[in-house]
Amino acid sequence: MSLRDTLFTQAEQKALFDHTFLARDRLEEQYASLPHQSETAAFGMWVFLATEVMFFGTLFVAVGAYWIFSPKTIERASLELNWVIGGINTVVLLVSSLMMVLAIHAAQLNRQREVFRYLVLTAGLGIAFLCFKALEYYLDYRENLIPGFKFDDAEWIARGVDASQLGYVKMFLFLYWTMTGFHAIHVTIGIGVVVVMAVLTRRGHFSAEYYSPLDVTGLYWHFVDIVWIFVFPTLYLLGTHTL
Amino acid sequence: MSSKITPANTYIVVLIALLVLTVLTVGVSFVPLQPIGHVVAGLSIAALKATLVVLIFMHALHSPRITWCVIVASIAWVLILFSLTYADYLTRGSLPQMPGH
Amino acid sequence: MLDSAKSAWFPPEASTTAAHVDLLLYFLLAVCGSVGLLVAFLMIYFCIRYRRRPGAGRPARTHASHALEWFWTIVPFFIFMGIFVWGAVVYVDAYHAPPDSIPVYGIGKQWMWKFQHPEGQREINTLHVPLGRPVQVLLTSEDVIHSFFIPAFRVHMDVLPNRYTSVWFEATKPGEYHLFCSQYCGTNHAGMIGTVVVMEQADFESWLSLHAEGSLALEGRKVFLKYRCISCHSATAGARAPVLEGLYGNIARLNNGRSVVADDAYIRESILDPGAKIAAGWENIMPTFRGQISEEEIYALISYFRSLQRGETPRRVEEYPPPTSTPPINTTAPDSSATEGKSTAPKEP
Amino acid sequence: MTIATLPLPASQPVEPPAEGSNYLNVSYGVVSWLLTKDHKRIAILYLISVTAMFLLGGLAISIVRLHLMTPQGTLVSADTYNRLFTMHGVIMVFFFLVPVAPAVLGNFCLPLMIGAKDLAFPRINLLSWYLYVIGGAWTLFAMLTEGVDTGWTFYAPYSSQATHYNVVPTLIGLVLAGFSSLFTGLNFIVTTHWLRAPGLTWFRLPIFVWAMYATSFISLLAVPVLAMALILLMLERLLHIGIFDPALGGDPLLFQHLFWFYSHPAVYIMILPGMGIVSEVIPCFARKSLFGYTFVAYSSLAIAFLSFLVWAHHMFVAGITLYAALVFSCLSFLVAVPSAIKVFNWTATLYKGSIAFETPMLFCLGFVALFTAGGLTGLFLATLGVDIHVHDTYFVIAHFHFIMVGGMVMAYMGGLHFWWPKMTGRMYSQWWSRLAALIIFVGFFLTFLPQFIVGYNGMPRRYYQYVPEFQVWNVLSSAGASILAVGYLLPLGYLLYSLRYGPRTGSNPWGATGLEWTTTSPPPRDNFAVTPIVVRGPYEYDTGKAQNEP
Repeated sequence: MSLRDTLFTQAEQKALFDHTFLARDRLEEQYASLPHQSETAAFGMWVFLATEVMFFGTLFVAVGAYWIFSPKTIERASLELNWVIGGINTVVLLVSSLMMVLAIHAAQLNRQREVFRYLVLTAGLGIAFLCFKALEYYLDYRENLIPGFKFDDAEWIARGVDASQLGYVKMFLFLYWTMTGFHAIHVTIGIGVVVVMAVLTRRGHFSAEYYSPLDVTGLYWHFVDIVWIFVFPTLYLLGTHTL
Repeated sequence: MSSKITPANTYIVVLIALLVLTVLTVGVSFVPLQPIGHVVAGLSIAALKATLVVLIFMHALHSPRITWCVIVASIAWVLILFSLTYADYLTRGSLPQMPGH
Repeated sequence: MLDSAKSAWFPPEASTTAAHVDLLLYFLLAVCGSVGLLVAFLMIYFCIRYRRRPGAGRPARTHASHALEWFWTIVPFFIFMGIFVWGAVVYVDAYHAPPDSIPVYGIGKQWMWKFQHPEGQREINTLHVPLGRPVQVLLTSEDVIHSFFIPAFRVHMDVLPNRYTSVWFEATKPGEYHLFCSQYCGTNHAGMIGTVVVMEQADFESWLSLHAEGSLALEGRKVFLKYRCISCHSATAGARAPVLEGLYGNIARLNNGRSVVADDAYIRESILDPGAKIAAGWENIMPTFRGQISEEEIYALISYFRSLQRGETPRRVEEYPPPTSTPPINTTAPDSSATEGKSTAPKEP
Repeated sequence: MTIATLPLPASQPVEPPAEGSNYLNVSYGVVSWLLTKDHKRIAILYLISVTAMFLLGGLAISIVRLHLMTPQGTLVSADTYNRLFTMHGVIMVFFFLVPVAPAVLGNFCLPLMIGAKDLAFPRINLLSWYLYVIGGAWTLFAMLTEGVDTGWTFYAPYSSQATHYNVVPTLIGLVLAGFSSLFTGLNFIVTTHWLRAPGLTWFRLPIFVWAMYATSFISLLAVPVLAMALILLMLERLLHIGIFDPALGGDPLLFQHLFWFYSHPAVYIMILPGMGIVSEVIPCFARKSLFGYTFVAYSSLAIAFLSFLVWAHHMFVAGITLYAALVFSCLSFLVAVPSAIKVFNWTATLYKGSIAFETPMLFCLGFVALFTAGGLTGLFLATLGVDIHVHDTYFVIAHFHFIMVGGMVMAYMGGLHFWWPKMTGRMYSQWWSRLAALIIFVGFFLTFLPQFIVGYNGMPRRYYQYVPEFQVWNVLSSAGASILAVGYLLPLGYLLYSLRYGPRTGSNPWGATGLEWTTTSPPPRDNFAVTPIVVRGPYEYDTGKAQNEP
């Protein structure tokens, strides 16, 4: 018996839950109908994603600017990133996107158990992504790829980077951390929302007529995937790899 | 929310295409190219993948026209940010900083 | 008493650029003033003529005419494009220093201006310039962004750390003028002001020779020896780096097949970021001098390379004492003399 | 939409069923305000917080102007002066000018104007206010403990390395405030698209709604870039690794590019709502339909679009290349065209009207005059050849104060006086309010005209001391500022007085068209008892068929 169950009765829990931010199963007063509300919500998410495009776009502009200044150095720095884990993570996120879209597909067909299962898979793959990311960060730490904390100028000079160009290496790595860091934050938020959606599904909040929160969550999840689709070549694949 | 339901098989086919493109983009990174070649190849394949995700997974194909406007606007504005910032960077050093130039 | 106190309405017009800027300003004042007055007049006239009178009925509808709308869309557009072109012409002119400009080397730091003249004069917060000769001030900063602003000359340029920017002007009136820092740079930003002294040519010449200990180029030669540049950039056979004679202002070919003009920024970059652009036919073996060499010393080196002609590279014996006489300074554009030197002397400092 | 079930026609004012119940008295208590989802109450919350910020920013600049009475500047120390003008700039730009019109007037009027019961996402609307308040608290904390001395532009590397003041908390506050305006914009865009009343087609929308739409559009696409730039700056300052400081190998111009990518469009975030307000008020008091409605509507969108293409005109002498400067100057002139269209159309609206000089009209006529002056001087700055002289001088200060204070604050005042009876159900003193409009207009000219002259004479901005020949203009400017201060304090008095003692007004004191005037004053919680159906354009003043003529 969990702490929550000792504190609140089932009815109280239900009442509390219905007042939470995400439990919007009712029609709000400003809308004419449920489809109207759903379409508006989806449009709102699209507009929000447009702002996210600009948010991440800024980081890509910065990478591009320094690539223009010193393409060879940035290329050399890119080769040191762990493209294998980056590639695995690309696959993980793509598959999780499929799971998400299958969850919505199931919702459209009113197969609530399937919805739940696919949402759990989505969240699970998201967590797998974060685990791989953590592993990659750990390896980066071991390989002295953290400018300002664990970074060895001599190593890079030995790799053929001119001492005067080390600034570009550090800036590229700084942008790598910022970019993947912000992306990981987005994934974490996404996992949280997907888990909430799974719980709501379990509680029978959705139907074939109304699954707008699922739809909106899906848009967000796919967007996070798209960001990674661009992050991957921009950070990991700038140079010529050799086996 | 689209009223039209896409068959689940479509999604699986799209995923396979996305995975193939991922393998392709990694493969290209083993081909010795100029720096610009890697950038162009990587970003083109990424754009292709993103298009698939937006159109099929995000149901943009069956979305109202106004959603398309949002998509186009966000792409256009990122391009504005890029092109006009690089209008400065790409022309750096093109004029010598000395008398007579 | 400063000259600029003469008129409270307009600053003194003391350079050739100032005349161009002011002419453009008068034009803009005339155009914008008449449009502004027209709008103001119409608004006041309408407000009086069509004020609400007691018992008046509802006004009749005025149908907007598309022709009128297009008229006041397209006419301003063409006027604006005209202003743009004129402004661009003035700007481009202010951007390109004439070939015979005298170089002055300026450094901004919190919160002072430092200047070096090719003849060796150094000044702080004062800048002496001759009348009627174009002067190009090369600018860089030792800390944050500053901005070099002489209102009487209508010139203005941000001064950036780790980079060169430049302004040029030709003074037309002797006198003393303000030099301001106009980009906020910290506590004493408002105190980072100086004086520009415009002197007659003869006075300027005598001022130049007044306190100078030796030319900037000579000092650059000392720097060149001090940092052992000569051990690689020597004129002997088997040198490990290109000889730098006749380099300044000419085309330098690079090992990536491109070529650049060897200007001030290129020389500075080659000292601090030697790997960025490597002269054709040479290896990238030069260490960076970032953090070791000061901006003043780089200026001295630039001045030295500017004056360095064929056969003037010191001998490689490092104990060889520098000559006591000042090497000749080539203040005109080093163009025709170096055509043959160019092919044999691509550079890498 | 449930069009078929609604009674036709709905052009008559519909009284709510429970007489006297409105959004103000529907519930009481602090919690009912702090947890409200009602867009009208959130607008009032914004009104209070924005006014507080305005007074703080005004206080800072009062000390600055007092200090500048003498060339030696002995009132406060150099560091204090630098922190004061930064406080003025940061607060006025990010916590007053950007949110004021959308968050106060837009929040209140937009749903009313389009016949909606609320915004699309009321919770996100409340979240916006909380973000604003928390962001404001961070910034005030930074300002009131050590202060910040970077200027509101935060140029690297000064802000990232050199200064030893409280930059990071300020930046956190600004990022939060940025997201506040982003979410407001998101709400407005979605609401305008999806919650319009039946029959309210795009070309029946009031220009204020068009302006809000364009403003929101800019917020949405520009704020994220600023947020990311400021976050990168913050990281650089905290970790001493980053991408802007030349000492680390970075390019300080990259920060300027990203900063102005937001901050130039932000100028239009500030001024577009003002243009919208004026387009409401002038037709109402001239009893004419707005001249060239479609041109004015499209010009709002054109401004929103073009405002993104011109940012580097703030950087003509910052070290961008000649080519970039030419491109940006040319584009900068383009954005002047739609602004000119608007001015000409407002003037033409007066033609053959029946003009009454009520307070909102006085403010808005003042707006047109000052905005025209500000806009025309903007041409000087877009002109490359003149900008190389006046860049970063008081000429620039005067120019953008003409646009933002002369333009936006005048328009905001006009809008506040126009909709005050709707918001509170009370009317303020006409005599005092007209006096305030006059004082602000005169005080404004006296404050900022001398700054054009002293700017062209070469006085740089952000100088705590200056050369003696500039003194006469600075004294004039400071004198004008004291008049301006009186003008801004007056409304605080008579508007607050009107809350208790002002006469009650009917639903439509100005005889205005527009859906917001068809409901009671103050409006009921759900805005309209019955969803209105729109059958006409927004400004049918002159055809005898106004939607709601008393």
